[in-house]
Amino acid sequence: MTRPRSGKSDPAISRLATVNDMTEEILRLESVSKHFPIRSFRRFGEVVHAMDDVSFILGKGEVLALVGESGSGKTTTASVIAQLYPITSGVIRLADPRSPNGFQSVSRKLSGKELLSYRKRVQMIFQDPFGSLNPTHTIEHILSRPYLIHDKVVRENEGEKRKAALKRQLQQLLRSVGLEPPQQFLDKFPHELSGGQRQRVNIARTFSIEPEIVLADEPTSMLDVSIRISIMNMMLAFQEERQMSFLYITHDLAGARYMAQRIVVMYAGMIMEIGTSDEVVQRSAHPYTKLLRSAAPAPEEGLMRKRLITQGDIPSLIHPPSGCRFHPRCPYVMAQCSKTIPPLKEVESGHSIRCFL
Amino acid sequence: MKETLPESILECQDLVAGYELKAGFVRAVDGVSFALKRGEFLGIAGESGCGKTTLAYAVMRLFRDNAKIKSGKILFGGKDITHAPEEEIKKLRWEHISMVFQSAMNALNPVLQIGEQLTDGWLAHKRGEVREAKARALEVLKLVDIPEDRYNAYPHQLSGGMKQRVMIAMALMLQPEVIILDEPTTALDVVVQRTIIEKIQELRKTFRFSVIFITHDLSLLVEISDLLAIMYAGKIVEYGPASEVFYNPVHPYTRGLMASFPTLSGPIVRMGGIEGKPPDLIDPPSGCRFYPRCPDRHDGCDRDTPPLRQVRPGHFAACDGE
Amino acid sequence: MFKDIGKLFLGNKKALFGLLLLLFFALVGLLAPVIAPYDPKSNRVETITVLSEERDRSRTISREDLDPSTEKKVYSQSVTTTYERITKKLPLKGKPSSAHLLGTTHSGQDIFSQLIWGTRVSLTVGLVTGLFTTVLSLCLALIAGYFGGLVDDVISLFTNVFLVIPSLPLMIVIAAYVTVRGVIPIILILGLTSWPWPTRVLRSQVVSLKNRDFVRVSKSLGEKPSYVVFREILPNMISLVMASFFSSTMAAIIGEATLEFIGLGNVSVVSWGTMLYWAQANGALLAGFWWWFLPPGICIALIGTSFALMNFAIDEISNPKLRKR
Amino acid sequence: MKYFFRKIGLLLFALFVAMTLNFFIPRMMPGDPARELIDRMQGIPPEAMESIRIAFGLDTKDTLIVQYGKYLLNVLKGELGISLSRFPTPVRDVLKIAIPWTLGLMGFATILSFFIGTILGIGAAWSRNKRWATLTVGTFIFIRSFPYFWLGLLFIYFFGFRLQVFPIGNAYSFYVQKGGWDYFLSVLYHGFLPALTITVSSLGGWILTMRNNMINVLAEDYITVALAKGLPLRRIKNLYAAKNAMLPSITSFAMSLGFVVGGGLLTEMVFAYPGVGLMLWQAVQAKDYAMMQAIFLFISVAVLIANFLADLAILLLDPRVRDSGR
Repeated sequence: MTRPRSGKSDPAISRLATVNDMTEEILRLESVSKHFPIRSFRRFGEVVHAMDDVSFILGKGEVLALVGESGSGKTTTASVIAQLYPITSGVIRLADPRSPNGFQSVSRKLSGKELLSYRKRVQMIFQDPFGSLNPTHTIEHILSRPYLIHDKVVRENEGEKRKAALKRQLQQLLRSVGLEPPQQFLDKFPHELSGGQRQRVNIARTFSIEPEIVLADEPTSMLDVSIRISIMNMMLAFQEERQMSFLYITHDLAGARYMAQRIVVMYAGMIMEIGTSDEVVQRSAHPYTKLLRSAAPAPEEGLMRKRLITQGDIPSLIHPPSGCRFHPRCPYVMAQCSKTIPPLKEVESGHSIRCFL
Repeated sequence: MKETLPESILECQDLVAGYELKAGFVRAVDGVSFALKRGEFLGIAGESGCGKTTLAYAVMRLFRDNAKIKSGKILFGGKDITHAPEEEIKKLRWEHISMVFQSAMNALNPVLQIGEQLTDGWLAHKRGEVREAKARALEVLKLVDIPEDRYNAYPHQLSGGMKQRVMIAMALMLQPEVIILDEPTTALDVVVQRTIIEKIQELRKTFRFSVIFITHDLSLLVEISDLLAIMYAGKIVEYGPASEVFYNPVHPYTRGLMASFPTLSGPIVRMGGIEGKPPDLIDPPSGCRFYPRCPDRHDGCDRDTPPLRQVRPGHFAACDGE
Repeated sequence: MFKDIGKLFLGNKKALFGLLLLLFFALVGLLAPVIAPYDPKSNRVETITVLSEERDRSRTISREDLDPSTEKKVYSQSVTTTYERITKKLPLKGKPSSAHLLGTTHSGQDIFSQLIWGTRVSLTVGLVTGLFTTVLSLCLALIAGYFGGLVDDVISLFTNVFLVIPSLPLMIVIAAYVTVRGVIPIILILGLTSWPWPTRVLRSQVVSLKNRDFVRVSKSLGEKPSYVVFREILPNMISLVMASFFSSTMAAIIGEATLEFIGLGNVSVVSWGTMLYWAQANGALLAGFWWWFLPPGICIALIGTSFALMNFAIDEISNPKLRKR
Repeated sequence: MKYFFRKIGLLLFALFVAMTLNFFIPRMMPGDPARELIDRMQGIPPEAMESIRIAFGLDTKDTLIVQYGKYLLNVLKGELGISLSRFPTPVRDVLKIAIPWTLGLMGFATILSFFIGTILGIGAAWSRNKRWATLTVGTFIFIRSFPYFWLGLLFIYFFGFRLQVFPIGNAYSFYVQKGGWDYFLSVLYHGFLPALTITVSSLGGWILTMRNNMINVLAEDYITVALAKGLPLRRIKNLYAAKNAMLPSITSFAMSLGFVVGGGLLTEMVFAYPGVGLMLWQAVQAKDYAMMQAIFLFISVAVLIANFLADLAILLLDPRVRDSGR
């Protein structure tokens, strides 16, 4: 196991080489929508349009970043893929070699065995390192659960007891996320760890199942800037080593570029732009991406840059703007923008935007 | 920077402040000195728990409960206010130094209208009548691009970005010489964050007040500050003109911070960040406090506390390494 | 976690004092037969004295008396004893004296003994009712909070409604209809009228815990609902469950005293409530017999205070803002 | 507005539940106490028997549902049956005499203790490291643990019996003419001890609630902002801290009202104060079931309405509720 700091190959750079030779797809969303009904008598029948017509493909071994501000629907996207809620319409296809047509289609809420085997393949990392560990359990207990639920305790030899085998695996796991010496961490409670350490435990728990797809929902946004990069490196190292597919959700365009081969930009529940990281960041085509790009701090580009100016806030998702959802804030707004929703069109090969421009 | 410059409006000299706990005194701010000139923009960066918020509260003398200033001096306009009586401080606050707090969500009283919260400070400082107060409030709301009709709104009727702009308007009410901004944009989205920062810059240029901007996100500060101070474990470890600190960082901690945020342009470079966690401030390590995490440490780092030394004109760093 | 709570609890002066107070009363209740000098229900004291004893009138050794294990010979002595049995009636409405620390009742029972025995009944009723109420409301809260939806709506609606229907008059009406008088009906009545408040408090915590990330994580890891409820959610509610157990118990002790004072309990049971009932019924107050009605009230208040202090401590432990700084 | 309608809905539903309970409790009990009562009343004149039957809805051939419907209708019309202990006076007429006393005594005492408790709670939180604050809170926690009726007994003993400065029963002196200044003074004089009992017993609860809310609010950022603005401390205490701390306190005022009213009933019993509480006690002693149930219904209605008013007060005080209808 390579630790992030000592890494022989540099995952961030090596992934640049693999940008376009995406071989197999593992997950595909086909115009998936998620509407949350409002539980209120007066507003009966109204819904929150958290996700509308979202389609994208995740390749095997690929890191795909989902970028957007709060309320853009990025967390909802991860949650529906993780089967935390059923989707409203559309279909989620997960590659499945055992199935006759090569994939498993999910359009309703799974349950029982089906759900368990789905979850074995798709796992989520949550944003809040403080909230995602149960304060009443020890790290040992927390980390041993995935092994017990998914029956992953492996005995080295006949003589080894199950308990000892589990302990050995846990120690190995902690070492792999850089929490050393492991014995010291096993008996601790979450509140005795720092934010960064907790997030490492979280990530370790997710990886222990060895899922094929990891949905990471802003895993570093609540951490100090100085710790973020090492967590990002660690996830990359894992991903690289096990060839997992990664959906990396963030609001930070620079972080997305660092992690991912391709970027999906979402706004108010819809995909605005999708393309390779460099295309999206360096040659942003959608006005919203341009706005994000110009708002992000980038000291390396010189001090006091000229910015794109917009006004207004993120729109209500109960009554989303007609036509393009970005039109009320768009500096290049045209007449047709408020009437019809622009389709996702390709500007270059593999680079599409939802804009009339 | 020990010598007092005549035009410096706010100055801290060897300030020690923190919290009295059962386990001992937490030296959250430990020997901090800086001088802020009129109209200057000082950025203070450091990870959470480095004492930057305590520093802001100490300067405002806003300590409650077990927090206190242990030693050192705070000078405002050349006058020592470290132990000035509460009545005097009360007059100083808001009139001369105001502050924008971290969480705009909780910084506004939910049951009072925006207008009332804007005017009550003004009235408390006896600047005039209610009618004039309202006129002034509408004026500052306009400065931060908030429509007049929001004067009678309650905080929950505003979005996060608007609340933060109201807080800035509130800080501007009495035209103070210094405004302290404590992580004013942390909870906000990138686009809103940018709007707020641009607004602050614009207002500063118009009204020539000084700003102390505190954040953990160094990448923000570099673009907007004149002066940059990097804080670690209660101490300022590097201090100097922003571009100087950014292009020629000296302290290993500063360099670590610089290597902590990926860039938007240029080749994707593998970065290291900073491993480990900050020390316990009740019982800090001897010598340089960054020593346990420092990649360039050498013998002696754990013995002597390196003083701030000038590496280039106006650029100081507390490290004796190369 | 349990250890931590325990440590914090014992480290808190208020909690410790409350706990000691409760333990004191529990001990009194447990040792009532030893401590109480008289039978609390009887106004007679029987003393048996030996008038004369004649020893060695006969001496027998029989086969049956041989101890089989040791095979030693056991001798039995025959003693003829002459007793005198004196049945003394206790004074009626006696003032406190060295023989009767708190005097006697109108029919001559020892009040101090009643107080000791009353501790047993009052404390038991309180604790059992507290437990019953807490378990009932915890179940409702977990069901409503965890499953949500219609179940939650229905349970919440009824909780809110019963919360505002005054419970004491309801208790009185129910108790008046119950033809069986005794401790168990009282426990049931108290339990069935006091569930809404703890249910509401516990439910809102279940809901907030359910939306915490660690619960979502454990669901997405594939944990079963029973594990999520009992191992993820429940352990985080210990302090609140404890708090509602303490308040329910405290309310039950006062409630029991109240019902009995009105005469809706079994007045022949000796408890603090019935003591007050008899004191009131016999005009102890207007005769100035403070020793009859003051002590039961003070005991109730002391137990109440002990629970209040423990609750206060739990508040401080779970909400650091309330701690003294 | 949504909030308002929701509260109205809750009020009506709660009333319905109270009436339903009232109907079903006697019918669900083992041993059928109502029937037992009829048996017990064998000696009375047949017309009286008849009216009891009618009052209870017993002895009719109607199904339970029809009986229930008739009962609801009767209650809505204000027909509460006939009092057994004061036969043949209708329960309604007996209640009419008692209600003003209870409303007066309890309304006054509750509002008084809520205000004093809230003010003390604000003070106790504001200067919580001071000795007097700790002492006040501690004292009232102890007092709160006494049953209301016992505290009443204590007051009677000391002020009525020992010191003989206050009367120990009734709501006014029989020697004064009704109406007029003397009568008013006499009412105040007689009401003092019961009111004191209710106030003192319930004070602890309000102090504690308000103190805890206030301490939570004092830790909020907007308090720090207010301090930073250099506002006068009085303004911070009242408009920034107390006003916010009041909101949950009013909600719990509504919740605890039922409890206080219960305590108030007991206080009336102890002081032989001619209100609803004493009447309830007499009804219990006399097994006057119609009376008991009518009193339960009346108290429920009163508490529900008070609750509703508290909810409206929140509507006035909290702009967030006004807007979102939470």
